[in-house]
Order: sequence, then C-alpha cells, then structure tokens
Amino acid sequence: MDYEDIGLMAGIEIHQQLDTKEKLFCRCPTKLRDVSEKNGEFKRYLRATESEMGEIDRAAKEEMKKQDRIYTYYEYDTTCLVENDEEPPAPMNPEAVELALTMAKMMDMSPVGQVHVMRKLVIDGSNTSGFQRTSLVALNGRIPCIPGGAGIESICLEEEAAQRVEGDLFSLDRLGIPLAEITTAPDMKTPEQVKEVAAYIGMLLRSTGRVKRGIGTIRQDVNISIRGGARVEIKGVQDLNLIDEVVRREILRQQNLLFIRDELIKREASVSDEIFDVTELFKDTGSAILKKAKSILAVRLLGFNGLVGKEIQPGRRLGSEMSDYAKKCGVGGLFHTDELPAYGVSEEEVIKLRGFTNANPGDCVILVADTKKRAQCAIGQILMRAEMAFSGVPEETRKMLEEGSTSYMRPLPGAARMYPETDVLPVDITDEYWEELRIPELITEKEKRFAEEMGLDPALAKNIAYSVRRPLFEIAVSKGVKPNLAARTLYSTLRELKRDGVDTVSLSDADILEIMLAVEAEKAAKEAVPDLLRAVSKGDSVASAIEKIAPSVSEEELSEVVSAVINERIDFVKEQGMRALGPLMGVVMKEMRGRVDGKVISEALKNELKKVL
Amino acid sequence: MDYEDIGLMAGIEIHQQLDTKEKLFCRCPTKLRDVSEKNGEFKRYLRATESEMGEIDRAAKEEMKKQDRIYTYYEYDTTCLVENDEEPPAPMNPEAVELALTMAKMMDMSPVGQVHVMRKLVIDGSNTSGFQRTSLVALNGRIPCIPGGAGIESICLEEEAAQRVEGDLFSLDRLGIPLAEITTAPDMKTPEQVKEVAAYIGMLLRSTGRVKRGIGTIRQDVNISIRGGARVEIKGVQDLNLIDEVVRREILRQQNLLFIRDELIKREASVSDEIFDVTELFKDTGSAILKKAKSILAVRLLGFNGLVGKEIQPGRRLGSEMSDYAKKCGVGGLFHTDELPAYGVSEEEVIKLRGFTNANPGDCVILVADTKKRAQCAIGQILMRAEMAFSGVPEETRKMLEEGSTSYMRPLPGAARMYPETDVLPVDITDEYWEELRIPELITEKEKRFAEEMGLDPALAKNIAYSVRRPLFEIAVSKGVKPNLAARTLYSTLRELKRDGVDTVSLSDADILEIMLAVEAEKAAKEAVPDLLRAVSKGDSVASAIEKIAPSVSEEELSEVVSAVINERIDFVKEQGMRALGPLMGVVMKEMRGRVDGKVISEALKNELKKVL
Amino acid sequence: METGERVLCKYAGTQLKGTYITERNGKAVIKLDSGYNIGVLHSTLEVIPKEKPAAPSPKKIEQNEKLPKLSIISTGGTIASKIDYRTGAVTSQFEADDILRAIPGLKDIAHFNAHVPATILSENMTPAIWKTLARTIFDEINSGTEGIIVTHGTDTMAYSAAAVSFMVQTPVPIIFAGSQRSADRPSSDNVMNGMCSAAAALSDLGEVAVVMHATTNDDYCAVHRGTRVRKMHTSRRDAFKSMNIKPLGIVDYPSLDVKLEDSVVRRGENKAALFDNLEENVGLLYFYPGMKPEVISAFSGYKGLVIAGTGLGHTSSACIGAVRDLTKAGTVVVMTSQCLNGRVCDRVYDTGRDLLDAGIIEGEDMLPEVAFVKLMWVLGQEKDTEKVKALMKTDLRGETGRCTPHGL
Amino acid sequence: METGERVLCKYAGTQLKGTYITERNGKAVIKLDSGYNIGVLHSTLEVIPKEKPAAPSPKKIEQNEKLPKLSIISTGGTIASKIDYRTGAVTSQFEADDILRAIPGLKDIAHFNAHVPATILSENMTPAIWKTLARTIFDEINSGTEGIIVTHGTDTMAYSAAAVSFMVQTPVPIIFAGSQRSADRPSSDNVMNGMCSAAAALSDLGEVAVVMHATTNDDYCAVHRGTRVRKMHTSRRDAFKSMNIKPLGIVDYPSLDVKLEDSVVRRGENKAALFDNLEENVGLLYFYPGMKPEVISAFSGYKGLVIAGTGLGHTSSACIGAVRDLTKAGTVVVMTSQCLNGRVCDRVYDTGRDLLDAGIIEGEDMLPEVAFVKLMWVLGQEKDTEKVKALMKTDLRGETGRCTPHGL
Repeated sequence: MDYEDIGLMAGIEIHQQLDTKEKLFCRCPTKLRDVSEKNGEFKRYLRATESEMGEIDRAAKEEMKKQDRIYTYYEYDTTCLVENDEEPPAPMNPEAVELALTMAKMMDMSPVGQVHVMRKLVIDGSNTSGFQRTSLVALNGRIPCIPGGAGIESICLEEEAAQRVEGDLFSLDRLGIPLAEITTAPDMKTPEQVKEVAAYIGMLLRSTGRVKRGIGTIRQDVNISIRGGARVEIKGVQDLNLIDEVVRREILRQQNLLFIRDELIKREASVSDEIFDVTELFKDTGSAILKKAKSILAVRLLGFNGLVGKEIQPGRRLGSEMSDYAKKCGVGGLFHTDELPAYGVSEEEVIKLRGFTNANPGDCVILVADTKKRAQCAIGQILMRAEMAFSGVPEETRKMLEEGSTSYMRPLPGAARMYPETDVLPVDITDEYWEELRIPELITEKEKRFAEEMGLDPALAKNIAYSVRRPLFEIAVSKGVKPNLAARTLYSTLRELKRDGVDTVSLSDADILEIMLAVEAEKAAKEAVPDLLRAVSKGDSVASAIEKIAPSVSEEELSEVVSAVINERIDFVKEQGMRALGPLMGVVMKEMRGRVDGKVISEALKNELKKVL
Repeated sequence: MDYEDIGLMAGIEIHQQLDTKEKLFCRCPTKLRDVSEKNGEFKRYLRATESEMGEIDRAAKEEMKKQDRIYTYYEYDTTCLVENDEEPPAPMNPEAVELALTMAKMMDMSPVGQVHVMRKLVIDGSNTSGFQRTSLVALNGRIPCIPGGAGIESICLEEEAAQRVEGDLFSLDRLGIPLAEITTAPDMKTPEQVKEVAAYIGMLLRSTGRVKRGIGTIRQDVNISIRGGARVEIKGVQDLNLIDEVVRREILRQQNLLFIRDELIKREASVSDEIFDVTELFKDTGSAILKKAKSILAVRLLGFNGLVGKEIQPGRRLGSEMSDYAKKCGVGGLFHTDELPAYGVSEEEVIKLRGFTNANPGDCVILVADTKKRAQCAIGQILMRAEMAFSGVPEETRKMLEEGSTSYMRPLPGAARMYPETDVLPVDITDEYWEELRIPELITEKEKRFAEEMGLDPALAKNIAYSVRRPLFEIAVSKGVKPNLAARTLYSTLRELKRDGVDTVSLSDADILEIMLAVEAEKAAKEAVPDLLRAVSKGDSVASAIEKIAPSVSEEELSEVVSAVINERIDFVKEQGMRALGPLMGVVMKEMRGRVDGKVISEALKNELKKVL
Repeated sequence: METGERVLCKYAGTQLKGTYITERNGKAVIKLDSGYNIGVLHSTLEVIPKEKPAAPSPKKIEQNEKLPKLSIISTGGTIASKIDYRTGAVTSQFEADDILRAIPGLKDIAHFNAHVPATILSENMTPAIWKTLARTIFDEINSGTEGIIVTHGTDTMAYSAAAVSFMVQTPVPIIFAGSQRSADRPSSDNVMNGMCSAAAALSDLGEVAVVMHATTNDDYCAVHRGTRVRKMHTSRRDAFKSMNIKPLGIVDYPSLDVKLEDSVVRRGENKAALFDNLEENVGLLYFYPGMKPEVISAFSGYKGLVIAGTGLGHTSSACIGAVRDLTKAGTVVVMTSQCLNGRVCDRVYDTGRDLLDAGIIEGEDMLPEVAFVKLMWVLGQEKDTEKVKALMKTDLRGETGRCTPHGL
Repeated sequence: METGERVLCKYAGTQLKGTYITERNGKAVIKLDSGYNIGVLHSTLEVIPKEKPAAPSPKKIEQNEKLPKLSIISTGGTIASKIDYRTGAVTSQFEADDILRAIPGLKDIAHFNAHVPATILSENMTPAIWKTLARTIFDEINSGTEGIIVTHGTDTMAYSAAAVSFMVQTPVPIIFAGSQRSADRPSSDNVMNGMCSAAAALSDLGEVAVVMHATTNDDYCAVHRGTRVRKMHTSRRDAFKSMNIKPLGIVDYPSLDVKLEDSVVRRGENKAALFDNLEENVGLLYFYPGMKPEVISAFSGYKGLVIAGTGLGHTSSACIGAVRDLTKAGTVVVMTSQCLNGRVCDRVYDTGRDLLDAGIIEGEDMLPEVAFVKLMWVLGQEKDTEKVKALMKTDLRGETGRCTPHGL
C-alpha cells in the first residue's frame, strides 16, 4: 500500500512506569502486591464535575451514562490515605521529576519553566479521586531513529491509575506510581516506522536504568489518521510486535468507514428516530436474550441494509461500532437485521419485525433488549453512531483487541477534562537544575562499548545491555569483576537458573555482586557460581553458601587430591604422559565440586604430572 | 422451749430498696430491666485489697480462694459508666439521703453530724468496683412494737448490688439503687418477736410511700445467738412468714453443734492433718463423680464417726457444713464415711479406704474429688471446719435455704473490709435540715384514720393503707373523690381486674385519678369504672374511654329510657305499684350500661312511676 | 494580561496557543489548548486579539415548587468551593444557588430558598458571624421552611453547630453539612453529604445536627448532635464523630432513608426562639505540663475561660493560684478535659479539689469547644455568676448528660 | 488528736469506740469499730489512753534473684495510690516497692530494682522531672536491666512517654504503665496493667511504650508507641489510644503472651544514649474561633510554640500577623491539628498558604502534645533554626510517618 498516497499520519504516546523509591504524590513504595494481600477495602461513587472553565468533558459525560456505579477499592499495607483520596497529595516526588526531566533532556526537549500539576478527569473508577494527576514537564524534542527523525511533542509526568481487578473492582497498589507519558508528533508515515519509533523510545527510557520492567510497565497508544478520515487514538498496545498490525488494521477500518459513508450518501440513506416497542413480538422467541428481556426496542436505519453487517476490520462491522456505543448504557449489545435470522431469532420473526416497523427491504432494523431505561439509552447511542456514519470516521479513543483490531472506548477527550490540581504547589525548573541533569549513556551505545571495549561477544553484549541487571553489570565491572564473568553470570547463568525453577527474583544485587567478587578474589571457583546462587536464592547468606559449597581449598589439600587422583591412575598416567592432563582435569574438577578454579587445578595437575613423569 | 433459759438473743437487719428517681451514686433511673434487654456486656476480675489500716478482710480473703474468677456484667440503656466502674461516682443522691434520714427520724434516731461514704469490700462479683458503697447516717433509735421496745442501732444508706443472673454473671440494672439498712439491737427474745419487729419496721418503711415494693425489694437478715453458741448472721430472708422458723432452726443448729462439741471432747477426738491420695483406689468405682476425678484426696477425723452425719437442722449435718467450706475452693462437695457406702461407692471400697488411710472404726474419713489443686484447697477448708467443731458454733454469715434451714456463706466480716470512698465528698447534716424533716403518718395510723374518720370498712381501710396505691388514695380523697369510691377502685376493682388478666400495672395514677374524678363529676357512673379502667389499660385515653363506654347522658335521654321501660311493662307497673321499682331498676341499669349512676336512675324511676301511678 | 485572554506562547521552538490564567512566582501561568497548565516567562507570550471566549453562562436552576420547602444557608466551605486563581488554592466563593448545580439531585427532593450570610473559609468564623447566621436561620424558620441546611467549612463546623444550637431554639431540623474533599473533584463527598442533609432536614428531627459521612465509604451519613460533635480527622470523609453519645441517627445512601434514635428531640417539640446574644470576651485554654501561670493570667479581664485540663480536669498545682486570681476578679472558669471523652470530676484527686476551691466549674461531659461556645452564650444571657454557674452545669441543648453512657 | 488514736464517742445516747482519723469541715472524722467513718463534733470525743494500735508493718517482699532483672521507676500515679487523710482524696505516696505488694504476681516473673525519682500527681509533671526521669532510666539501662517499667499517673503519661522517647535512645523496652481506677479498689486495673507491662518490658520491643487496658474488659492490654499515644477518656480503663497508627502490639491477659507488629523497633536495635537537654520555654496553644491575636502574642519571647489549629492546620486570617511576628522574632512555630487524627497540610487552602508564608512549620501527622514535647527537645539539641525546622519534620522516634495509614 502506498501510505503516502492515503495520507497516513501516525504518532504514538508511550506510558512508562518509573522505578522510583516512592510514589508520585505520596510516600508509599512503588511496589505491587497480590490481591490476596489486601488488608481493607472501601466503596465510592464518582461524578463528573465542571472544569475551571465551567464545562463537563465529553469523555467524562459519556462515562456518566452508566449512572451510580459504585467502585470498590482494595487497600494494602503499602497504600495510604492519599491513594484512598482521603488526604491531600504530598508535594511531587522530586526523584520522579528529575527522572522525567532526564528523559526530556535525552530527547533534546525544553523543560517548562514551572511545572503545574493538573487533574485530568477519569471517572471510570481507575482513579479514586476521579482524576489522574498529570503535569507537562517538557516540550518539543526530537529523536533520530527514522529518516528525518521523529518529533517529540511533550513529556508529561503522571500518576499511574489503579489496577482493575475485575468489573468495578480496583487494586490501589498501582495507583500513584509515577508514569512518564511521551507524546511524539504525528511524524510516522508507515506502520513500520511506528514500530521503530516505539522501540527506540523504549530503549531510550530503559537506558536510564530507573524504569519499571515487566508486563504492563510500558504501554503504547497510537494516534492514526488517513486523508479524509479522522484522528483515532488506540489505547493500551502492550506488545510492541503488534503495533504495526494495529496501524494497518486501523487504516483498513477508516477506509471502510469512508466507503460506507460514500455508499450511504449514494443511497440517500437516513436515520429514522422513530422508536418501536417490539417486546410483544418476541414473547415466544427462541432467542434466550430476547425472551427474558423486559423491554425490546427497535429503530430503523433507512437505506443501511447490508452496510451495518459489512466487515470493516477483521472481526469488526459497523454493527460492532454501534454495539460499542450502546454498551455505554449498560446493555449487552444489539441485534441488526443484517445478521438475522440467527441467534435463535427465526426468519418469521424477522419478517414480523420488518412488518411491524414498516421497514423497507433496503433498511436495516436494529434491536436492543434490556430494561426499558437502558434500552432507551442504548437506542439513543445507536442513532448517534448511525448519524456519524454519514461523516465517515469519528474522532475516538479506541481499545486494542487481541489480534490488533480495535473497539470503541470513548470520544477523544477535550481540554475541558483538565483543571488545576490545587493541592500541589507548582515546581520551578531553574536553568541551573536543568544544566546539571546528567544524560545517561544509551543502551545502544552501551551495547557497542560492551562489545568493543570489554570484548564481550556481541550477542552477549546486546543481551546484557538490554538486561534488567545491566546496572549491576556496570557496578560489578567497576568493582573489578571481569566483564565476561559478570555478563555470563547476570545474563546466561541467571537465565538458566530461572529456567530450572530457581527463584532468581529473590536474589539481591548485593548478594550476586558478593558472589562474583568472591570468584574474582579466588574464594570460590567460577564453576561454583550456579550452585552458590541457588543456595542464596533459598535463603542462605553468601558467606555460608561459600562455606558449604565452595570452602576455600588450601594448596596442600588440592595437591593431596591431585596426587591421589594421579596415583590411583598411575599406569594410565605413565602410559599417556602429559596427555593425561585432559582426562584427569575432569576427575579432579568433579572431586573439587567447583571449589577451585579450573585454571588452578590445571596448573596443579601439570606440576604433579611433571613430578611423576 | 424456754427461750430465756437458752439465752436467745436475736436482732435483725432490714434492707429496703428506696423508690428514688435516680440511683444513689449516679443519675440513672432505679428501674429494673429484663435480661433480654441488655445492650452490652463486659468481663472483669476482682482482687481483695488492703484496707486503709493495712489489713485484708477475712471474708474477702475467703472469697479470694476461688482465684481468677472472671465476672461478666450485662449493661442496659438505663446503666452508665458509674455502674461499669469506669467513672467516679456522682455526689450522694440527696433524695435518698433525705429519705433515709426521714426513716431515722421515724425511729427516733440521731443523725450523724457528717455522713461519710465507705467502701465495704465485696468481691463475690456482685459489685463491679469490688466494694459496696455504704454510709452510716443515723444512730440509736427505738421502736415500740414489742414489750419494752426494740432498739435500732443504726441506719445505713447503701447502694444495692448487681443482680446475679447465674453463676458469675450479673445484671447491672439493680446495682446502685439506694438501699436503707436498718439494724436493730439484739433485743428480741423469742422467734415471734423477731417476726413482729420485722413486720413493724416493714410497715414503718412503707409508711413513707417512697420504698420499692415487690419481690426482692426488702430483705431481712437475722442475727442469732444462744448462750454458749455464737453470733450467726442469716442473710436474705425474703419471706417474713419464715423468719420465726429460721430462728427456731438456728437455735436447733447451735444446740446440736454444742452437743457435738461436748461429744467430741468426751471422745477425745482430734483432726489428723495427714492427707492421703486415694485416686487409685477408686479407678473402677461405680461413682461417676469419683471415677472422672483427676485427684481424690482423703483425710481422717479421729473419733468423729457418726457425728459428721448427725443431723443438726432439718436436712443439714455437720458434713453439710464442712461441704460448704470445701465448696469455696470450687469443688462440688465431699463424701464422708458416715454416709457411705452410697452414691455408687461400694462397701468394699469403703473398707479399702479405711484400710488405706489406717482409719479406726471410731474415725470418720472424708473424701474430696476434683483437680489436685482444688482438692487440696478443699481439704484445707474441711480440716479448718473440723477443728472449729471443738469450739461449738463458729461466727458465720449464713444463707437461708428454702424451708428455713441455712448454709454457710462466709465468716462474719470484720471492720477491715471498710475503708473510705474517697471519690464522694462527705455530707454535713445540719440541725436545721434535721429539724425540718417531716415524719409521715404511719400506715397503722392511716388504717385507723381511714376507718374512723373516713368511714371505710375496717378491712378495706387496712387493705388500702398497706396498698401500693395508698398515696394515690390520699391524693384522690384530697381532690374530692369519696373515700369509699377511691378505696374500692384502688383496692378491690384493680385487684379484680388484675385477676381477670387486665394489665393493671400499665394504668397510671393520673389516669385512675381522672376516672374517679369523672365519676364524682357525674360524667361517668361508678358502675362504669371497671370497664373504663379496662379500656385505658389497653391504650385508650380516659376521655375517649368515657366517650365510648359512658357518654354523659342527658336527663331527657334518661327519662325517655325510663318512660319507655315503664310503658312496655305498664301492666306489670300498674299491678305492682312502687314495688315495681326494684325489678325495673335492673332493666334500666342494663339499658344504660353504666352510663348513669344507680342512684340517679332510681330517682328518675321513682319520679316516673309516681307520675304513672 | 487578564485572566481568560488568549495568548500565543513562543517557547522551545514551538508556538503554543493557550489562555492566560494568572501569575505565579514570577511566571505567567497559561492553560494550553491541550488542557495543561504550564508556567512560562512573560516574555514568551503574545496576546491574540479578539479571541477571548465568552465564559459559559450557567443555566438557571429550575425548581419544583410543589416539593417541600427547605432553606440552604451558605457560609462557604468546600461543599461549594472554587479555585482561587491568585494562589491556585481552593476558596469558598460560590453562592448558595451553585450548590444546587453541584448537587443536581437536591432539586428533586425539595424546593430551596437560598441565603448567603457569609462566604468565608470556616477558620475565619467569628461570634459576630454566628449572630448573623442565627438570625438568618431564625427568619427562615419563621417564614415556614420545613428544614434548614447550613453549608459550612468543616474546620469550625462543630463550633458553629454548637453556637447555633444554643442561639436558636428550633421546631425544625437545622442541618450543618460540608465536605472534606472539595466539590471540584468527582470523588467529592459533597453530593452524598448534601443529599443526606436534605433528607435529614426533611426528617422528624427537631435539633441542630451535623450530617456527614459516617465511614470512608459512600454508604451512609451519621447525624450528629450539634453540641456533641467534633472533627476528629484532618482529611478523612468520616472525620466528624459524636463524642460521649451515639449519633442521633443515620441517613442511608443512596436510598436517603433516615433512621433516628428514640431519644432525639422531634420536629415541633420546641417553639422557634432566638437568643442571639454572645459574650465574645471568652477564651479557651489547653493546659500542658510545665505551663507557666502567666499563660493563664493572660486571660485576665476575660469574662469567661474554658480550660481543657488533663484527665478528670486538672492543671498543675502551680497554675491554681492564677486560676484563683481569675475567678476572684470575676472571670468564670470552666474545667473540661483534653481527653474529650468522659466526664470531668474534680472531687477525686487533691488537685481537683484545690481547683474546685479556686472557683472552677466542672464542665461535666462537655467538649472543651462546646463548653467554650456555651460559656459565650450563657454569659450573653445571664450576668449573675451563680446563675451562670448553674446554667453551665445544666443540660440546655443536649450538650451534657446526667449519665455517661457505656459502650461508645 | 492524732490520726490513729483510740477514742470514745459519746453521742446519741450511746458510747461508740473508734479511731480518730482526721478533721473535715470542722468535724472530727472517726472510724467506728464497726468500720464506718462518721463525722462528729470534737466535743463528743474522749481519748482512750494507751489503746493506740501499732500500725501493721508490711512484710518485706522476697524477690527471686534468678528471674530476669527489670527496673520499676515510680513517679506516682494511681497504680500506686493511697488515701490522703487531709482531703480524703487519693494521692500518690507509695514507694516503688509497694507496687510489688499491690501486684503480687510481679515477683514471679522478674526480679525488680526500684527507683522513685518523684512522687507526684502527674498533672504536676514538669520538664525538670522529665530530665531526672530520663537520667534514672538511662542509668538503669547501663546497669544492665532487661527492661524498664515507669509507673506514672495517667493524666500526663502520654506527654512523659513522648519526652522519654526523645530523651532516651534505648536498646530495651521502656514501658509506661498506670491505672485509671485506683489501686485501692478490688476492681483496679493496676494488676492487669502492671503484669502486662512487665511482660512487655521483657519482650523483644526496643521502644518507649505505654501499656494499658485495650478494652473495658480485663482481657488484654495494648502496647502504644510513646510518641503516638493519647489519653482519650477521662475515666475508662481503655482511655489510652494509639493515634494515626495501630498499636505496636498487645499483651494478652492473664496468659501475658506478647504479640508485636512487624514494624516495631526491636530490642537491641539501638544503643543506649541520653539526650536530656530540653528547652523549657515552649508553649502549646489551642486555636478557637474568634481568638484574639494577643493570645498568640502572649507567647512572644518563647523559643517555640506549637499551635493546635483547626482542620488541616489553620488559624483565622486575623491571627496570622501575630504568628508572623513570633517567627520573625525567632520563635519556632509548629502547626498541628486539633483534629488529632490525620496530617496537617497547609498547602491546600489560602489560610494555610498564608501561614506557611508567615513561617510556620507543618507538624505533619504529629499529635499536638507530641509536637510540643518534641519541640522542647529539638530546641534543646539544636540552635540553628533551619536545622530545628528540618528535625521537626523528620521522623526521629516514630512520632510521624511519611504516609498516613488507612483503616484506623
């Protein structure tokens, strides 16, 4: 596809959790807990409020359609009254500000003179306050990863939302973890560029060594539009490998919506706002959903026949879009005549329906079944979305589905959902402060340096450069651990141990470092490292693990063992001469079980063999 | 029996609950609640403390033998932190002080110059504080009811204890109700005199019209000694009719104990303090109690054979006394060889027991079965009581049993259990205050006055004088209700209604008075009184009851009814003449259903008859 | 530049459109069209002429005249707070009518009459404003309202509720309500507190009460007697607690069912009466170990002083002389306890007896703050010292009980 | 007549024998042989010569030297109270040894060393006595005790526990214990509190704590951190409550099992150290509506002042000038909240920001009383104002937390 031809414009937003000691607006740790560790809970309602400008945000209004939802929040020993929205926030965490500004500097941005914390209305329950605190910290940078580079519009420092456990139940441990939101300009011209930029920014953030790692700690949103279409924001692309596919499918969706638009205009289609109560029609239906519904309402989309059922993206039809809108009222979905008879609705019932509603063959009839109140709300949403079809692509926030298609979430939020967080004082960013911020080496540069200067195998260099343990690698090397030992231990050995079921997460950096230093100090053989790590992971101290597994061996002891091994095999030795060295190495190594370095054993064997021969 | 000959000396203590508005040391009402109305409970331990003189009271010490008993208290909407022993007491209720002093004045006593509130140690759980607050308010009076009169030693104003629900569970509603304790001199020389004095004092107290009535509101303790015996206090004689029998039985008990003493001395009996563990002996016994006991201990009372089982009072033996002492340790009782074999213990086991303990035929062996700790404690108590048998009658506080016999409670308390209640300021009784106290008329005087001055039938006069409703009677009469109507209504009518199941308790004095006044004002016939009371007891207002049952009848209406009745029976009337009055009365009365007084009807009938005849 | 003016910000190589908000620490605060506020140097700004948007004019609230009549009397507070652009902080500048906008459900349960006798942060409450407030309430009662809601900042709400309790004898409920989390957030407690207050104001109650969240959940409000309530947390929704008595009742949310205890004063039990005289020359003093007697003497010339003593109502022996000097000079000194719960009793310990001897009045089980307000009021009604003493120990508005209930 | 003399009272026609106790309101108080006290005219009394009984001499308590060593340091208080015959009230005149007599169980769990640095009613506690107390405790720690029990009147126990928390850095438990119901009654809480304190003093704790009844039942004691505890009821057994944190643990009764929270400082974590300097010229002021600025100015010349403000930490705007004058003149002013629970935050409202501008220090989630004691102590250690401010906001002895826990 010629992306230039269709006028593709794409940009991304990257949300990265920061690995600070404390949260952004309270002093709780940025630790996640298991739901089973909750030690309290509470329940609250949320309501949209007017902004300082006197408006209610359209996205918030949409959420309010589901009235009087009561949200439940789980509390932990690591959460406090700030997460509970029961105490004013503490001043912004300076560590997080410093980290966000460091990122900004890495992307050649300009800091704002004074950082103001804003409240961004979010009333889906994921924020106990009903808003997310966010602040714009820097503007207008550029990164060099694609031809011509990509503009970075802004970096915001935000608080992470509460984790949804299920339905309207949230876990407070995640709420308030600092989050850097990096927004690029819509500079990407192909799906592949989107992926490249996302990957580059990810690398850049990890280069700080101070971001969270693991599932859910980084999330990409993609902004896409094509000529004639509209800006659509797709939320929550967690898997980088899908990001180009998401872009491709959105292009497809927008193209199909534009096709439908043109077709509707050609057909002189229209939307009838006449609502039919067809509950009686289905009182003996074979559809379980319709049969149990208290109220079934129908509307006609005149001239829509066949278009509502048209696929616009794999697994998605115009009908799916309408259904998404309808669900905001709490209904389960809708039926439309493009897909009927089906789902237990008979041919005969469809005919009766079309008759009752006076529908022409070119019309599509839509059904919604629920309580009267909800069904009425849903019909309104459906009519609204049907009207939108005449202008093609609506501006929307959408949610990625499993394979890369998307569903509607809410309208694009406007500026009205932002208003000042009055409980937090602004932070002045002085020139001196900005000047003194140190830019960390990029992982890509490290990778090169590890290979070229430290002589690591390029693959290992890359692996260790991108590894979570990379900061430890650099510390270890700076303390005298040989790069190869450090890299193999921290990347390969830990990986293998993990594969074997060892709880490597519980190994502290300090312990791993101590083990590597012991090897360098020849207090343990490098062959003993896996066993030592294994022991320490089970709760041993490093010292006691060394004592048990690799007690320092005196030269005397070693030479005794070597002598014994040679004497037992003296005929073989006499026969083979110095060639016996290789085979005997294995025997002695096994005997010493990693307590002595291979090189030392080899030396001792050589000496002893020389004596004997 | 010649009581003078045996040197009987008896005195009584009367405990009378006062019907004050509030309690003695807090402002809670003096109302009792049903246990089911409790709205809270708490649990506490109590421990004997030293008095201001540095001693622990012997009675308290005895209670302490049951170590670490935890007491449970029920709270009510009518109890407060003072009953809970969680707040200092309020100043002494002046209403109670005034009432106690009035009683004192009625008995010709002298008030103390300054009333000091004392704490009397009571650690059986019936007082949350571990003491009962009591104060000596007046001294040395005399009442004239027996030949020579009876001396009144003192009147104390105390707080009532908590009501025991069961075991160690108490109800706080009763705690703190004011209690007058009247102690006579030991001036009574016969059982009958005891009864007379008790009755007289009861009458005197009720003459105030301000004491509680009903079961448990008045309790008599009796102090008895005979020559050679000892002072014994018998607690809780609630039924006045039993009091003389109690005295007689105590005389019998003391005589028998003296007999046993003499017999023991004659036999040169003694108490062996050697304790035998005989648990093994009874491991296959037929006695369930012994079989399940963890420890069975035995002691020998040398030369006691036959005396331990000797009846000293109906249903009581020396063994019962020992058993009472033993129970203080928490054991269920004891076995002694005077009563064995029995209770599942076989002849053979008794022989083995005597053999094992080296007991001679003249000895008595006592067994206690329980935990080792409790059994040891009990054996100590038994030996102590056995030793006491050599001096005859111990000074004791005893509890009345159902028929008038008594059981041991605790040693007579000494002065050491009294120490000052420092949280309550002393109350000065000035001469002016004392002078101004008005003495109420005695019930006996009232009885006379009601009969002589008001012309009531002597029996009715007595009944109404002693009745709970007597104050209302006097008020009613003072307001113009005829004494006979008032007395019959308040005594006979209410009694009958109660017998018929009417809830007469719910009838307020004000309502009854209003009904009687309505009769006097001829708004209702006196015949209607029972029906009116019945209606009001069911919740009707007096006015509406009169409206429904006895609407005022106009003369016109009455004369119409009378005319009608006569005309219907005109032949009969003509025949009988004025003799028809009687039979016609009944007819008209029935017609008017109590709405018109009989006399009025009679008058109207007479007039009408005269006219007709 | 004026708040609301459209500006172009040339900064960091871009041109950003926005709206000028205010100046803060020497920087210009602008709201970008993205919604974010940032602080920039004034020199980066250019005014865009004629683009100033009209402030949206809020629609007039339509009320249903058929519903029962309630009065909302606003004194300020976060139940009706708005942002102060000068400091960026929240201040109370709404008019009472705005409460109906903030709590739309209100207009479905009653027809409201609104008065704004004051718009203050509640820490600035004064006896003078209490008088105005009391008069406004009294006038509303006389005009036939079914009940009164006083919106009030939470800081001194308990003091004001006590003051109104004494100043206004009322046949209808007078409900104080506020919010601990300001009205400008979706999670604000103002909606639930406001709705529950209205339900309480229509209920059978005949007392002055505070109606606020009973728990941290949005589940029900407690109805606290105005003379027995205290703010017991700086920031939680359930900060208000009844002290020494159980709450008068609860209002369930969202059902708005009102459950009252049997013991409450009922609607219509009392006639309306106004007693708005207050002696303002009254102090409240918190004793602490090592307090110098001069701290007490600083109140000489005052008509009344409430001491929050330790435990059962004590000061150090060293301070008793200063207390005696005050009482001798005619200051009425009332002893309360900093324990807040329980009853003062100065008969138990030496120091207490000495204080009684020095002329203090035991404040029974009154909260120090309530005793303070009551003393102002009693001294405003009565000059005779013995009568003042008697009144201080007498229960007038449920502020003290003859017995201290168990189990709170 | 002397207390204890035998007398014959001729009154009301009888002759009553008794013992002379004291004089009260012009009357002679005698204890009759029946045990009752009565007040009579002196003229009714005759002394009976030579019948004066010897006061019973209490037996010496035998201690088991093999048990662990604990120290009892007595300052007075009702855990060891006796009757004062002068006023008839309870005073604290016992020596520490008497506590072993009052609580016989103690001698079975430890071997006690006793000191009596003061015998006062606790409302008379002063910074000077705190110094003596701290030194006595420090000396005991150095002499190798396993733990310390400080018996103390309950009125100011929380203040003293806070003071000792700051003054003594301790490797062993320092347990404050007292009783709300005096030792002279069978229902006294002294036995359970004393036994539980001893168990706590032998536990793994390494902090200063208050150990008192947790409920009105005799079921268990709570272990409260010395810098987080407050007396919250005048008279109940369970008057002491941990504020803003959960108790450090509980001691079950009668099993004496000690359960401590994971977060407590453990025995031996800290080395013993004494910091017994206190700046005594520090005040504590409770703000109230309508407060005149002069009340604040009365503290001019003070080195430090803690204000218990309303809500999140406010005074009226009218008082801010007086606060500014104090801070300008060098008084360190710390803001706390009379809400007692929750955290001060002066960044939210105008008044708070103005107070910050006037130089106050936010007292975080410290209790006003604890902030007061801490300020005395900090000013005793450090003269530099900036360092004083920093120390006041830093958690030194668990008196403040970085986060306010939910669910208390």
